[in-house]
Amino acid sequence: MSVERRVLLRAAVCAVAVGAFAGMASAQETVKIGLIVPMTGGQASTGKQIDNAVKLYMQQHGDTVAGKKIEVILKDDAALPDNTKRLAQELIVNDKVSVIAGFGVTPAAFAAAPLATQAKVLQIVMAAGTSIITERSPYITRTSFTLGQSSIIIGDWAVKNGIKKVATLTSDYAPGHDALKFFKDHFVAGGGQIVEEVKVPLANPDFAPFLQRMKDSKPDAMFVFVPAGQGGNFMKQYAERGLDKSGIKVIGPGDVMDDDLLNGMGDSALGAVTAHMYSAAHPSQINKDFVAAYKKAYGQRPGFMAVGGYDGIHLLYEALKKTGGKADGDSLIAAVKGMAWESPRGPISIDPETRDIVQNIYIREVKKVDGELYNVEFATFEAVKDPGKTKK
Amino acid sequence: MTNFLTILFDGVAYGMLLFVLASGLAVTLGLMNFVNLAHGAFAAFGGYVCAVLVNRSGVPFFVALPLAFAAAALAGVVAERTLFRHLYRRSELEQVLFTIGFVFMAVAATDYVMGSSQVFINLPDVLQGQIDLFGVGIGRYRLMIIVICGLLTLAIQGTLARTRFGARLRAAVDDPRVASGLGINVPQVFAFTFAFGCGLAGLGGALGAEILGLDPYFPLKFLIYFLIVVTVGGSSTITGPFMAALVLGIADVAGKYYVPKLGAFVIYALMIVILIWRPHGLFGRTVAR
Amino acid sequence: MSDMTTLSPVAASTARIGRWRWQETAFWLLVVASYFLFSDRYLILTEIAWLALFALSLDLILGYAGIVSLGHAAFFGVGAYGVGLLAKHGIIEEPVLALLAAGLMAMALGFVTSFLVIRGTDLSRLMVTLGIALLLRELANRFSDITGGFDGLQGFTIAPVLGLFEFDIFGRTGFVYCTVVLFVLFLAARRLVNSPFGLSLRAIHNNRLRAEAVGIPVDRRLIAVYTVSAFYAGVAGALFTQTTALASLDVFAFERSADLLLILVIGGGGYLYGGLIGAVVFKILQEIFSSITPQYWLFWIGLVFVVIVLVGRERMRRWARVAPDFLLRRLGLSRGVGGGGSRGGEP
Amino acid sequence: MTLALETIGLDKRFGGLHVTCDLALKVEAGARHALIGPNGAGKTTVINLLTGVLTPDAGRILLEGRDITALPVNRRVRAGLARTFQINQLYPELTPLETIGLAVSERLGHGADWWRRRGTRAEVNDEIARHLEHFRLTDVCDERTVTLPYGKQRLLEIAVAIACGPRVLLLDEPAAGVPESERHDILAAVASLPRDVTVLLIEHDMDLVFSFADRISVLVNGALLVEDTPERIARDPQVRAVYLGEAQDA
Amino acid sequence: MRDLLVIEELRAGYGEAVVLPRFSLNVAQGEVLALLGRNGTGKTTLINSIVGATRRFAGRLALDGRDITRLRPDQRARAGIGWVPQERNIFRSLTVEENMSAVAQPGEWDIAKVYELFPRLEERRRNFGNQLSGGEQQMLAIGRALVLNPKVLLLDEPTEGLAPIIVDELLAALRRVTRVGATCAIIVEQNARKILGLADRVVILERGGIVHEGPSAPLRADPSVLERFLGVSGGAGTPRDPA
Repeated sequence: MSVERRVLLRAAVCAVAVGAFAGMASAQETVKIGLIVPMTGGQASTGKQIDNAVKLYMQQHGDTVAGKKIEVILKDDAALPDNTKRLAQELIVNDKVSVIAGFGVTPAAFAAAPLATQAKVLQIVMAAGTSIITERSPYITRTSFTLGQSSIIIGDWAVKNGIKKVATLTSDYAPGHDALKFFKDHFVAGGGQIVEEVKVPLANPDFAPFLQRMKDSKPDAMFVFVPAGQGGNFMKQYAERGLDKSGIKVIGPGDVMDDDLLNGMGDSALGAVTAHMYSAAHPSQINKDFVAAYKKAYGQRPGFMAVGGYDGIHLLYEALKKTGGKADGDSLIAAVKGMAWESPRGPISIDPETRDIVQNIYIREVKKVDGELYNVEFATFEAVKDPGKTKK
Repeated sequence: MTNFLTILFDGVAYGMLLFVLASGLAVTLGLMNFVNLAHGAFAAFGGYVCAVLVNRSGVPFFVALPLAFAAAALAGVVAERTLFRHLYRRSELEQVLFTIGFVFMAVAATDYVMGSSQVFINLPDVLQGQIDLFGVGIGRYRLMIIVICGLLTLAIQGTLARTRFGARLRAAVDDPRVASGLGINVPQVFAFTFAFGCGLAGLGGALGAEILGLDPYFPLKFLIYFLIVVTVGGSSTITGPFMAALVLGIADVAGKYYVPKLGAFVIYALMIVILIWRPHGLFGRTVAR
Repeated sequence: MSDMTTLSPVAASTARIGRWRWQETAFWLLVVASYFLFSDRYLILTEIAWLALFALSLDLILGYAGIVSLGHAAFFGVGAYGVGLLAKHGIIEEPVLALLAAGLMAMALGFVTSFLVIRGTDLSRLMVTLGIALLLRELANRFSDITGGFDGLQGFTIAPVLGLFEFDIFGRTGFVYCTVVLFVLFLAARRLVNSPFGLSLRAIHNNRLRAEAVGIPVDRRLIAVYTVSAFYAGVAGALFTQTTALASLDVFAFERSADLLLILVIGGGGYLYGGLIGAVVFKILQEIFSSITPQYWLFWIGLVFVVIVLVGRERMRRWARVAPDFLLRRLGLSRGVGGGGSRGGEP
Repeated sequence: MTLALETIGLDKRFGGLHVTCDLALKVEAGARHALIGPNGAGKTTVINLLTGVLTPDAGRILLEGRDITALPVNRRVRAGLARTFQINQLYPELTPLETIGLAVSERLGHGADWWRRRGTRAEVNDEIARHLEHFRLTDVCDERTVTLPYGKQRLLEIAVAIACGPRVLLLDEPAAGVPESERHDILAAVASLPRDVTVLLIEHDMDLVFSFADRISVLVNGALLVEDTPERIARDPQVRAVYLGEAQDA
Repeated sequence: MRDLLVIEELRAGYGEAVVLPRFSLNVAQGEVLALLGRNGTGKTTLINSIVGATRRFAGRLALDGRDITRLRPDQRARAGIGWVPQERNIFRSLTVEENMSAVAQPGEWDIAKVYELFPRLEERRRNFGNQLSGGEQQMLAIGRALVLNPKVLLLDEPTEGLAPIIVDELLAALRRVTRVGATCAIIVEQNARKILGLADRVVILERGGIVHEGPSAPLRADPSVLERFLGVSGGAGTPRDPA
């Protein structure tokens, strides 16, 4: 391919001219929030739930708090950490945001952490669930959950409820390893036995061979963690293989039973027991309102990602109220510590020590309510801290 | 033994599904020398049509399947006549750029229209669960896939082998210059074949939603698998991709079952080894006569 | 010089080989100017710089030698993890040395895999290269105790360049560093393609049969350039890690290789600047569209690809000849070349 | 007389098709040797076997007494065996200057130089200039080959082969497809090939064959029918039978 | 008799190469034309140009009064051009019968009639193209062109690879074909003697141009013309180029 070199300069001029975009002038009275979430790619639904929830919250509560106008700048990182880092850096340096929030996956949260430290900017993690994220910067707080929180609870619950033999099926990546580790710790310590352990590649179209292994090992229950998007697929194939009929219960952290996919899974999901911090069926008024408003706005049931976003923006609003509108990282992080409130998921607070979330973990079972599938809560473990930190 | 048979059964079903999804690509790539990376978009289209018909309009699943085929085939015709037709003479890299652009647009448009969450198709009860046959667990849905895809394969083979159209198509592939000189309208034959391939993809998308999942990124997520099937099989026949899909399906499932630790490596490693051994694919034609 | 006796056409022609054209000078002056003009966009400029180097690497094998690859991210990834691991374990901390070391690692991989790639058809090359990259990704995921697995490589910092220049939050050091590396390697590549070796690559690409029939050892040349290209890709990966202080599995991703191919197709291969221009266009389009619509930018960038192909390169080239002049006239000379484009939005 | 090129028992089959049967071809050094035969006689296969594109099933090929049967294409060229193609095999995007330069620098062992700018070796430049001059390509030396008139391309095809510095040159239908107006140049170029280079000409054009060759081999069905001087070939009843279908009459 | 095929000032070749600089020829209804010439003189190019498989730079073609210059090859075939390619080009993944049924058009010739002509083909009707011997391939190529029921039959070296007895049979069949209906044939041959008996007229090509044209009868009596143009010696009709 030969291109006339004469074009070089002109092409370059074109490119530069098109690329000449300038940062916007920042007004004094606004507090800017950089919301960096995956809006495209495999994790897009995470980003969309968070974005929806943030928008919903701001509709409900206005865009002014403590005399400051709140402005959210949405950026898509497609769950690629280098994108996250660049976007965060540009938001901080050019757009002068006071808060960076979002972070769909752990590497993305990691990538932004040093920037939060360096620029002294509050970082609110609304989705990513690896335990050590909050230790990466003193300016990080989290409004989602850690996999440890739900995994140890389901481990304890399994032991107490007569489940002796468990086969595990977890995605072969860090969150999956986390879930497995915490579950095993508590389940085996309580006398349970792991009869089969399978790690599923992340990009895996067909669960058949892994499910067959599960079936062959004849456990009382299978512990499952797959990333939120794959839960539906998994349950479909679980039923297809007749595992539901052979009495192998699905237990696990709640990711696999994400509310936004639950209804599509069909009746095979009935009876699955998971531990999680949120269910759309959580029987509180505040949640009913939240679900109703969310459904009205987006025609969809909110999942746990949405709640993470909803609480994240709420936390910021409350913190700003407390600081009287001061939006520097130090003031905000100080205000955040120990903050407690009633969220749609139930009572939650921010651990003053770790800045991580402390919340109730509910044991839920999938049941049919008014013709729709819901995770119906039947047991509550109160004020669970992230076991990744308490252990140390 | 029964375990092995179950795994074999699963592998065959998976392979068959891959074949139906990829066969259209084999057609465009092998017969028409057109690098259609947008193939998966037609599969996703068929899948979504089926999902909407079944879930929202209450059309029975078995009625929706042929409709998915028809819709994707129609979309294929439209796309071929309006867009792809102009690209047959372009360089392969330009075809890549164009069809990837097309996929991007399809993905974003699907996201806009259908949302980014996964979509499931409500299946009739007959297709759910497993039947036990002499201790071999047979999934009903997978059985249906094998039956449908098997019948389709026979139908394709039959069409190719027994009909005048099939003969014309094979003639056009064997030697387009002479076929044309003997009165066969080669572009028309190819266009029809293209549409048929898209229809197959659409049907595959509808059938595969249950096992592979269906979301806006479907065309990109499974592009690699389509390409693997076609390259490993060799793109000049239809038997090649069929055998390759079966081999890969069985190898993938068996690999993941028997050595789960190496599960993810099996399909890639197999592909590399086969392609180094036979660069034109298992059943490809070699250049030298 | 005795051979330049008269102004014979041959002498005149050979004297022109590798001579700098003013357009090239202008291009690089613009690169320098961008340092001053877009001081708030160093980060994306940095990204463009290493992406351009990465694309340059693909250009060497695709644009010159005609070897397609859908797995170039393999070398990028090796470079990226290479630098990260060297820094993490304190083996080589100085970035420039680490850069070289990581490039050499990728080069070694390139040499080994070149034997799998030089034979076969375009399609099988695409798939074999892709397969290699995907296998490496799985390996990196599997050996998570070394690589950090899905979470990415953790706990390393990048030392100041030459012990003097710290990587800053504005990305200034990163940008200058990447641009200098890009320029140096560009010069080397320029030298390479203007050498007899470079010409023989073009010959192989043009007509392999003829190339063999004049005695060119085709396979050896292809192995050599594939290895060099791997070095370039490795260095690009290393720059990525050094400027972002990140290395995660997605460095091996299929999307990275695919994007790279698109970039080169957009810019056009075989004249060295194609990858550079492609990288600029691709990144800027992505940036513009994703800042307008973070959800659906994919649609618009897809549309651009479709239009590019439908309109055709020839016609675009004609437009490209007219458009900048038109733009310059509209903006008036006083604004200079870097004035806000129609889509950029005025400050 | 020494032999420049010799094949001993050369044999090639494609599946059931026996395309070259026990071929013993002898080309004397400095000869102007033509290889003719009706369509399908297997001439192209012979060229492909000689140049290494195809591997024979049996037999040996000797170039100036040296066994080159096992050498790959490019090594045969360096051993001194160059060829032109029946259908031009040129580099569409390269100029004649570059095309010839490639062959010259490869022969002089500079082809792999990667750090030296092209055109900085006087010896290479001089030789390129000489070839361009000789084949009347100097005035188009900087134009892309694809834009050249067909006759010029044909000249370049021959020039490239000569630039490889062959001891033996295989000319495969050098005048094929050249329009009448440009034919003269080609014939002149062929006639003025250096005398010390042995030439094996494969040609249908009997004018060219008989004006050029001092020795003719006739190939029929993959085997050598007869080899002799042009005069005797012209009178040979076997050959006439092959070309005129006189078998029954004769 | 009226001209069935008219070629006017045709300039054609491949890519940049012009093989037929300026070619005109008429073939009348019922006529059998023998096209002779040594290798590489443009015979096959002429056939391919009538079929539409070459690059046409200029000129015009008409078939039975209809201008076919701008028709695609497949349209020309349906308009009445029956082609027996030089390399036979049997579709190798089609059976013998399919090779014909895939292209057949209604008319006087059908597959059954071809089987009458070549009983050997009927024996092998279920065999695939790549399993046939050279002679069988040649028969099939001819049969395949016949079932197109063409107005002009173009045969590019049809006797090559056929046993003498088959050649006689074939030539007899061709004679029959061309005598009935609005049909004519152009037969390219290297082996001139074989078809002199069949052809009405002979055209000899040299470098893409006609160097001899005339009825075949005189040539049968006096082969010296053939010798001059087709023989194995230099100095044919045109002056020798200065070399």
